[in-house]
Amino acid sequence: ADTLAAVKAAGTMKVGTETAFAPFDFIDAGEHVGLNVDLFNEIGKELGVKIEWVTLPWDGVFPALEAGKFDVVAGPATITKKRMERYRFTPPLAEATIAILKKAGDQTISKPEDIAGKKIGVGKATAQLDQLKEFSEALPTKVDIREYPAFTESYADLAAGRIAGVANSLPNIAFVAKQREGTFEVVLPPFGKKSYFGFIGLKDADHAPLMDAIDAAMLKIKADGRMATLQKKWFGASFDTPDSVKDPAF
Amino acid sequence: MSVKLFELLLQASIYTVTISIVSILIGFAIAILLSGMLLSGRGLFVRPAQIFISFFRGVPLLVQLLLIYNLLPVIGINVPSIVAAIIGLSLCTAAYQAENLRGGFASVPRGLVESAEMVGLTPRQIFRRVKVPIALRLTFPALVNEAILILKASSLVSVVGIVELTRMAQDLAGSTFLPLQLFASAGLIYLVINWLVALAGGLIENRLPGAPR
Amino acid sequence: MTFDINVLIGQWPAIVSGAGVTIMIWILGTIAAAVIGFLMAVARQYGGMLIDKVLGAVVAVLRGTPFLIQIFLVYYGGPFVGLDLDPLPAGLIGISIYGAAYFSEIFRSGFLAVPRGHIEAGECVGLTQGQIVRRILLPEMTMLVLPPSVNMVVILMKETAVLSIITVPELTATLSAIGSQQYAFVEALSALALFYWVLVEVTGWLGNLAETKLSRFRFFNA
Amino acid sequence: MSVPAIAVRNLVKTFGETTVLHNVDLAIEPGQVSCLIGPSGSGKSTLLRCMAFLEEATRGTISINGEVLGFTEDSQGRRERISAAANRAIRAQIGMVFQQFNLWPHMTALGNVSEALKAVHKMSRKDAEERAMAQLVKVGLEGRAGHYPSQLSGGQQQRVAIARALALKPKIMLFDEPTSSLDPELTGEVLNVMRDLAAEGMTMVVVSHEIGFAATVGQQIIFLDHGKVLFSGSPQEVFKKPRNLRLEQFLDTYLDRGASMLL
Amino acid sequence: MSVPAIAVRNLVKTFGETTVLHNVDLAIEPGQVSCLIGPSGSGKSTLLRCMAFLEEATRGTISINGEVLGFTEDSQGRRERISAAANRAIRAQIGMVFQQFNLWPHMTALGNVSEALKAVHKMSRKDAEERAMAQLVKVGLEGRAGHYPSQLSGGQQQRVAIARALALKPKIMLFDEPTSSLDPELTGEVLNVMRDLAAEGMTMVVVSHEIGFAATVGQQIIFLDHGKVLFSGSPQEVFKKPRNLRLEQFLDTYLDRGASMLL
Ligand SMILES: Nc1ncnc2c1ncn2[C@@H]1O[C@H](COP(=O)(O)OP(=O)(O)OP(=O)(O)O)[C@@H](O)[C@H]1O
Ligand SMILES: Nc1ncnc2c1ncn2[C@@H]1O[C@H](COP(=O)(O)OP(=O)(O)OP(=O)(O)O)[C@@H](O)[C@H]1O
Ligand SMILES: [Mg+2]
Ligand SMILES: [Mg+2]
Repeated sequence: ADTLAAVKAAGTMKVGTETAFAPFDFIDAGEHVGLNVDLFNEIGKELGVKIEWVTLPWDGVFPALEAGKFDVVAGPATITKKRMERYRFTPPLAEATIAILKKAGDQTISKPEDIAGKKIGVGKATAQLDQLKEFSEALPTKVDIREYPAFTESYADLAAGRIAGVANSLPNIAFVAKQREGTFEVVLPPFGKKSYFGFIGLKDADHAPLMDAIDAAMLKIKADGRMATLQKKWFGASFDTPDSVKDPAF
Repeated sequence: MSVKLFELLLQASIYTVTISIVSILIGFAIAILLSGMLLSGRGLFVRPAQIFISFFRGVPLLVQLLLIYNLLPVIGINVPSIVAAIIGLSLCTAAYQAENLRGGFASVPRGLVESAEMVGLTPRQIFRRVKVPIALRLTFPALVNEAILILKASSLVSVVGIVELTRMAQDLAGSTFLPLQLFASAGLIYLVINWLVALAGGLIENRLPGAPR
Repeated sequence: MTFDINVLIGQWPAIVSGAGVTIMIWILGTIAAAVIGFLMAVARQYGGMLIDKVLGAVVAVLRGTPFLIQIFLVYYGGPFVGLDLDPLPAGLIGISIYGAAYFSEIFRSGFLAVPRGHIEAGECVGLTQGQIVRRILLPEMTMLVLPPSVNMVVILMKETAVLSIITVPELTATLSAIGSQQYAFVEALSALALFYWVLVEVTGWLGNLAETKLSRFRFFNA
Repeated sequence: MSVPAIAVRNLVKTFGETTVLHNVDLAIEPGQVSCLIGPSGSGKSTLLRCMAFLEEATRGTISINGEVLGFTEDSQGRRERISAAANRAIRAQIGMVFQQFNLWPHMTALGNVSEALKAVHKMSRKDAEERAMAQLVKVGLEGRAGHYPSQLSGGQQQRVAIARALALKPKIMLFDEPTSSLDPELTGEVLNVMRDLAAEGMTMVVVSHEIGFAATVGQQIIFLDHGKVLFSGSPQEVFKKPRNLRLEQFLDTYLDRGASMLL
Repeated sequence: MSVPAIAVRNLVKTFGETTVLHNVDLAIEPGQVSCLIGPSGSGKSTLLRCMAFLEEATRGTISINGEVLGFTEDSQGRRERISAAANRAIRAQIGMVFQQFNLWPHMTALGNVSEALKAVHKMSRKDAEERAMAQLVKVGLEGRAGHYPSQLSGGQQQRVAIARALALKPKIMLFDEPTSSLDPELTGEVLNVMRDLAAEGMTMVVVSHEIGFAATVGQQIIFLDHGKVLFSGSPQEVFKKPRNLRLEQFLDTYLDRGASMLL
């Protein structure tokens, strides 16, 4: 069945996500807020439907997507080659290029290359891990890479002093540093190849019209400047993102 | 950490408590049935009960929940999150409680069953009126234990979209980046809930009439 | 629904190593938990009021809070109070202590179920307290504590999955990493379920075997 | 001759290798008090339990008022099990008082006595409790109706057990060592209750070490030794002129022990 | 006068609010058989258990052959606990047979009797089992050595319990109703065993409801009522001319019951 038709008929589009991915999706004072919430509201307006959120831990998101519990996944996720084999990505909504978060006042790291030989945390099985590995190869002494099940734990270990920094996408760590000013600090500039965040949907024929419609809506939102406004609101700066990613760097 | 965050945790813990309590009660009813099947001595009843216990004790609860939540819709039953959570927890705790009860039934003094046979009670009446109350008395501490385990295991129902205590702590840690404070607070709330459960268990246990010698 | 088993087959070395870590932590942790739990039960029984109260409070905290939260606080909070453990030892110690709290309660209920008179008979023929514990209490409570102990062994096995949060490379961490790298969540979870289910079946089978072998410790009430 | 209340025919009971009852043949006459005596381990409890079909005999049959209980056996020794419902119906004529009382710990004295009236006889709660209370009054326990077994003394528990059995108005009562753990004063109380029953014409089989009771109340004495019935007859035959050497020897030790100070 | 085998001095025992033993003073003479009689709940078992330090007395002392067991007490009433090892050494002189037998259910009859020989006396398995077997033969249970308690009749269990205590060759034996589950014949046998022991100079304290037994075997009769020693003296004094009203009353119920057929 055509999912787009079903969504329009129902008047609501269900969006699945995890609410522990600030600043895209998070809980602030008990409310689900973030870039995704604002952006999907705009997409909903374009499609003429209301948005209904389903929040799950990341483990449960994809089985539920396949089971039809919702129509699309917000997330977002870094667009990678392997992931594109299984799922369909929307146009990018933010840059995912990697940068370093360090402890506030740490004089030993002032530019990305300073992490050579140091212990750096990164999320296990993430696109950021691949980027960090590639960057590390190019340094005189390799980075001592520590993998964490989720970034929350790597930030905890950075605070505890077990590691010297965390490598993650710039939008995420910029938010962390803002939240815990005086504890953490971002090391600029970002490094490595450019990569981008996209929303995720199913590749099958049933979902193609819906995904096409979302793509079109997002490009429209980007073209008329609403996207840049939202990026400013949540990241403090806007990004220059391509209209689509056909051949990701990783 | 602000008072607001603690309030959010407390609100989330309402899910933890209600889902757990409902599941434990439903699970108990199923467990009685299962242990009765196990003890019936008839293959027709014993095998299915064994398979049930093997599955629900063997497969991680997380996977059970995902199956109930995501597979039932495939065969046309669309279960809301809260129902999926309660079904999952109930079936899982039923498997564990059935094993506990089996031990309790095996410990009912044989003479008490014989005296029931002598006054003419049917096997079913003996089960309901003699064995169940005595086995319950014998296994009550184990049942309270199971209740505490389920209260803690209920954190897994977040996988079907319910933001209970642990999930709320994780979500809040994901935006405030204060995981130690949030987890310590969540731990404290669990401790208080479980302490109350143990306290209530102790009170009920003392009210249960007559322990067998 | 997408289901591509090759995703997993390609990663078999990582999976085998994850399974190995899980089994190692599970077995060592369970043995340590049972031994520590037994000693705690003995200490509570014979160590006097104060030890009983203190250990009772420790057990209440360990049983009253989720393992996930305990291990997170100890591992990530530890360095702030000068306790800096590596993931593997932290995980092993964590499982052992968490399990010990439960085992101590199982053994304690076992002790209480042994009729006082049997202990007194031992005292009267001059057995020492150690001999009474070893030769009378332990064998007499065997059948009573066996089923809850098997339950506990199963529960501890599943708790090892929590150790992924402190970066222990056990099977759940390994498989969910494979899952999220390639977005093959269904495959990863299926493999995980199958693995734990097999381990639980083996445990249950060993438990039944033990019940049969030890059935001479099953006493029929007159 | 009338149909015996209990007819034991050629009964054999083995536990694994050990044979505990050897081809026991017995007829318990209705309306009489029969006492089962014999040394420890001779099989008294086992025989009583077989009579109530709490123990499955290995061979032989038990009939209650002419109806076969448990297993039928044909001339070739083929045994066939009787349906559970039929067994329950036959067993309804028998009441048993256990050595350990076996009261249900989760019910009060009144609950213990009224339970079967409600569950088996389908009496209303009110009627059942009225009848149970009447029975408790009979054994002098009206003041303890609301007590749980753990709150009753040994003698009181014993009397509740008797009341529980009697409330069902059985035709036959079986007692297994009803006084072994009671002190002389309590023993007296229990024996009085039994004497009253005997006077009302109840058929009773009593396993007892209390030879005094056997002598005064028993109308038939059955002496069991090593799983065999060595003697069965009236108290006069037993105590005045025992003609069985083994029985004589058994009784001698008793007279030896107790008589000297009483005489 | 010689040192008493057991000296009980001013013993008080309370459970919570209830005082069960009131200032009991007693001297058990070595090589004699002393019988403790009294109604149910009078404190007989409690007194015996205090003598074996299975129960901690609230006040007062117990001495075994002149050595204080459990707690010393000075003139100000300050009590001090004696070391566990010292208590064990003193207690090694005492053997006890419990009312409930307290056999270990996971060991055979032979295992129950040989356990302490192996564990305490460090005898080899073979020697221990030989001596245990000899003891089982003495109580007539050679054929049941391999049985577990659940496979033994009541009387057989009781005899295993006696054998277990005797195998350690204690100087003093405490019996709590040793014959309650025995038939008259076996009671006689057990009595003979006890007579032999007495002849060998064993000191014995026997709690018994069997007044006949007390009368014929006891050399000292102690009558306990409501936790007080109301009478202590020779059997002749007790049974021929009891001068204590309560004692007379207690004995009456017994005579009532058993005498009719013996006379
Ligand atoms: N489950 C069993 N397995 C093996 N032997 C058994 C079992 N139950 C009873 N026996 C044996 O059967 C015999 C008869 O036992 P029973 O209990 O009938 O004796 P009894 O006459 O009632 O003795 P007592 O007066 O001591 O109660 C005993 O020798 C006992 O050892
Ligand atoms: N743990 C206890 N708590 C409270 N009261 C107790 C306890 N143990 C015994 N008693 C009471 O102490 C009194 C004496 O008990 P004991 O067992 O010594 O009596 P006994 O003379 O041996 O009686 P019997 O002949 O019935 O065995 C009884 O009234 C009993 O209820
Ligand atoms: Mg018997
Ligand atoms: Mg007593």
